[in-house]
Amino acid sequence: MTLYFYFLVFPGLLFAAVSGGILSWFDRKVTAWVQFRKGPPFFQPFYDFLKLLLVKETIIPTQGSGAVFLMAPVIALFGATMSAVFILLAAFGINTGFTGDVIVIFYLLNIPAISYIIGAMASGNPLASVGASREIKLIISYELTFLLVVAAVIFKAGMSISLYDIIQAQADHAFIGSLSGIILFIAAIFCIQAKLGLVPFDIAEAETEINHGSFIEYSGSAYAIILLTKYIMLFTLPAFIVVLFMGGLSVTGMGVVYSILKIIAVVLLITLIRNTNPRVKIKQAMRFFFIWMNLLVIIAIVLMWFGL
Amino acid sequence: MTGAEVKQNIESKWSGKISEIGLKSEKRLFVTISPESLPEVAQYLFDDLKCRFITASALQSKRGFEIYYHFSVDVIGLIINVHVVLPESKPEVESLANISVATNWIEREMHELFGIIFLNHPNMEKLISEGNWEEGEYPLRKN
Amino acid sequence: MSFKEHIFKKSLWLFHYGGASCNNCDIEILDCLTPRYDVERFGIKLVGSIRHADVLLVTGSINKKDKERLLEIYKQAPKPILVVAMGACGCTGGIFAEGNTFAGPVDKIIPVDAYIPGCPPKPEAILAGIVKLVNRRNGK
Amino acid sequence: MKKETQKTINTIIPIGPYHPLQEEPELFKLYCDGESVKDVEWITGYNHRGIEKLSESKTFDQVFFLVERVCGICSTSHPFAFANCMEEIAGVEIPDRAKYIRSIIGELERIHSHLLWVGLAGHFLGYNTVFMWAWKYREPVLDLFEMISGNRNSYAMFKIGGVRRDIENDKIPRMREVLDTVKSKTNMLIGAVLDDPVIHARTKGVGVLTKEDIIKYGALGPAARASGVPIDVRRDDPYAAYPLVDWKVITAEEGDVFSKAKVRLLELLESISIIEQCFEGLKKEPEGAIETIVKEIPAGIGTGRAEAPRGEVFHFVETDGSNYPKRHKIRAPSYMNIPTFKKSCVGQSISDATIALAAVDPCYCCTERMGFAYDYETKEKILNGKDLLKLGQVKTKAIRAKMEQEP
Repeated sequence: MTLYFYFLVFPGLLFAAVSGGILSWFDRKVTAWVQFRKGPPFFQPFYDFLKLLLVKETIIPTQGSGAVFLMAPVIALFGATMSAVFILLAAFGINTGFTGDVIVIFYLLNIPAISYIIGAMASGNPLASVGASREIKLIISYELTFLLVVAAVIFKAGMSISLYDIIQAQADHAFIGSLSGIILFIAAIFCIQAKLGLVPFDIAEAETEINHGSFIEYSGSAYAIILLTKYIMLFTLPAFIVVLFMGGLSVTGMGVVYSILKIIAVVLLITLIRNTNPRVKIKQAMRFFFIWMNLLVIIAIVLMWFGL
Repeated sequence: MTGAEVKQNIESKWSGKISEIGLKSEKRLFVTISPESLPEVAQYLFDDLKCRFITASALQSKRGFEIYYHFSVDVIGLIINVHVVLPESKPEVESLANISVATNWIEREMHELFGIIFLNHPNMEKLISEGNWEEGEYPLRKN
Repeated sequence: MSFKEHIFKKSLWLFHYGGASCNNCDIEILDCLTPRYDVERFGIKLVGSIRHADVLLVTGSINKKDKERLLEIYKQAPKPILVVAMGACGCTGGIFAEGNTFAGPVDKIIPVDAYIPGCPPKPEAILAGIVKLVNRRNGK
Repeated sequence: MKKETQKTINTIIPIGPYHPLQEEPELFKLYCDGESVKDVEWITGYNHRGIEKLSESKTFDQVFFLVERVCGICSTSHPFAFANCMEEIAGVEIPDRAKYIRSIIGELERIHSHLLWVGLAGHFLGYNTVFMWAWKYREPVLDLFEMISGNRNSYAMFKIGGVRRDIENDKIPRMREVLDTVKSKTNMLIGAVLDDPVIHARTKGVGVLTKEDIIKYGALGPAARASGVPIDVRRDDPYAAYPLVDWKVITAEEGDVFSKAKVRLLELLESISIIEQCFEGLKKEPEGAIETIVKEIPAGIGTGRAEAPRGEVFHFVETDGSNYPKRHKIRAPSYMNIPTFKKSCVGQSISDATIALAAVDPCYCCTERMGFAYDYETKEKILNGKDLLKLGQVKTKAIRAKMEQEP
């Protein structure tokens, strides 16, 4: 029974979705604040989600294949929840004894992006296929950097590939303290920015160019599930960064306040990046990741090798 | 060079073909020429006087279809209006689109609204009338 | 039913359909998003795809070529959809009513829920119109 | 499309007709090969209102209200050109105070139109903060318009022989104060926008128009000035108060989206200084002397033009002595600027094509008062405009039918 509890309620679907919603509200509020606006009310993300789920009808385009079109958001949701569970279990200090979970998490985090592509291709709308092709290019570009960052952290934590050990290794000093840790942190932030599809790298669903790119044909409950996946990802990815660099979260007394502050700090950073620069072209994004980010991570690894 | 000098040059160059020429004000020159000599005059205005093509206005009057081609000599702010009269029965004139791409669209528009035929126009395609009014209809005609 | 109404009221996503307009109304719609009027406080957002839309905001007089597109867009919108005819041109065709390509005001083409007159209607008028539209919902 | 090239051009990306990028209905068909645009087809007609035919059924006084609604953002340049044209036919000289008021309204509109464009350009690039800031600083200018003329956009200030309402001298301090805030904010915007490295990356070298292109296509306004062609009706064929005020024409050389933005932003500052000089002029003139009575309009032909925010607006009117124009031809600036898309968009990637389309600040409803379509070179059409549009949506009709059966 505790398995269902873990997956569906505590670190899983419900908890991640609610905290993701709150973070998404925080993100929109900060954006509005930066633009001298008042911003949406607190429950706005939940209103949007519920409205799409309950009130609106779903239209399945016949041009593409309906089944795959509807399955894609569900797979995305499944991937996001699974990654949320694994990350948060370790983050809250519950030793699951599952040693290789960093590798598993790394692949689970990819499932939402890939299922968006499948969904977009299945919708048969030319704009969606352009969005999907851009999403593929984006994945290729930031995936290598993300892999290098995770590898560097594993290397830093004494070659252990269990998230729990990584957190224990940071007990005395968090990885972000060291010089290489900071560089890795910066690279990780940009990877998250691309993975979440936020502005500098939101080319796939560039709202103004190919309106909502891959999600153009989604409506009603299908789009509600995608929105839910986005909320969960907005919570799990910063949590993953906090675990890798800032020594995980803790549920005891004062620790709770610290962990909340850590996650909010990461989300704030992402939002400010989102608001201070325009969208880059797909070519520039790929060059940015292939050359600059990989270079940065390699420098960090070399520094780490020297023990910095 | 002033408006009067431009009038002199044009008058001397095409004395035969000009039926009427007049400086309405320092910055407005009106020239009426025969339809056949239109491409030649336009070529001269584009190349020698470095005119910029503003637009062309077509209208229907008792004398038939009249077209004013407006050229602007920006340096001195002069507008040269080349005026051409086409008989109502056969409203045809040589197209200027081969000389300057700027005239391509205005001629297609005039064709659509007045039914004036522009000979060997590169792509005399349908205008917005595709959804708004039928082929043979010419909304701005006075009949 | 009232819970669904409440939810629908709190999160309206606008899709803007510009007919043959002088784009004064279109600019006023964008004005509503700017800091001074900021419709996001009411949970109202401008979306790019008709699939995500709740409110179809029609501006400008509809000419014959627009008519088919308007019907097409209206069919594609997921129900329930609210239609708002905006500006004098949207409501009655305004100054372009006698034009040779005018194809009738919006309510002759698709059922309209709310009218926002004015040329261009001030952003305050647009907000008032949407608030009235939303409050009237529970009547229907 | 030629048969053999159809294989290379596979995806047709219809941007529009109801695309959030533009606030007006235009259908751009970008024929692209992967991400790069091979050709642009531009189908319009959605905005056509037959204004020229309507104008023939209106008296000269009513034509001002019709002509004002040709385009919302440059809603004073059309009456400006029409007034110049009618005054040329009637041979009327308007009092200096009316000249100053006309120039003030014209320049205020240039300010709010350029600020609007800077905001929209930021929005197209995905840089929504610039959009929000630019439009936030544009609001006080619209408040000024409301104070002077009672409406935010269609001001109904113009009349044959002068202006309908006076700008009293006691309003001037309030206007000066608003203009100072706009000036400081514009300087901040210039700093924020023009020095931002990412904006440089997105706009430098994009949608380039060389000097020859501008002359070949007869392009106008800021788009021409950004490529080094210094044409400006206010200086070449001066009207209203522009000869009484000293100012300079801003030009740039590269002709890409970045220089178009630079020209527009610097023109903003130029407009502010023009308005301030007009304030001085207003103080000297007696209050109330804002029009000369025009008894009747003789038969004749007139050509009037004015410098709208997007370029030269041209009006041609033929009168037959009655109270109605016999023929009224309107040519908006975007009519000449839009064909340059062929040159500036082909070869770009899709995301560049959108910003290149927007860089010329095309105002479709200006162009559309008569409307035109530009077609691909070949004569024979594989699918005409309607079919192509239906292609994307025929599937949804089938679904609609299927959805209706199930309750």
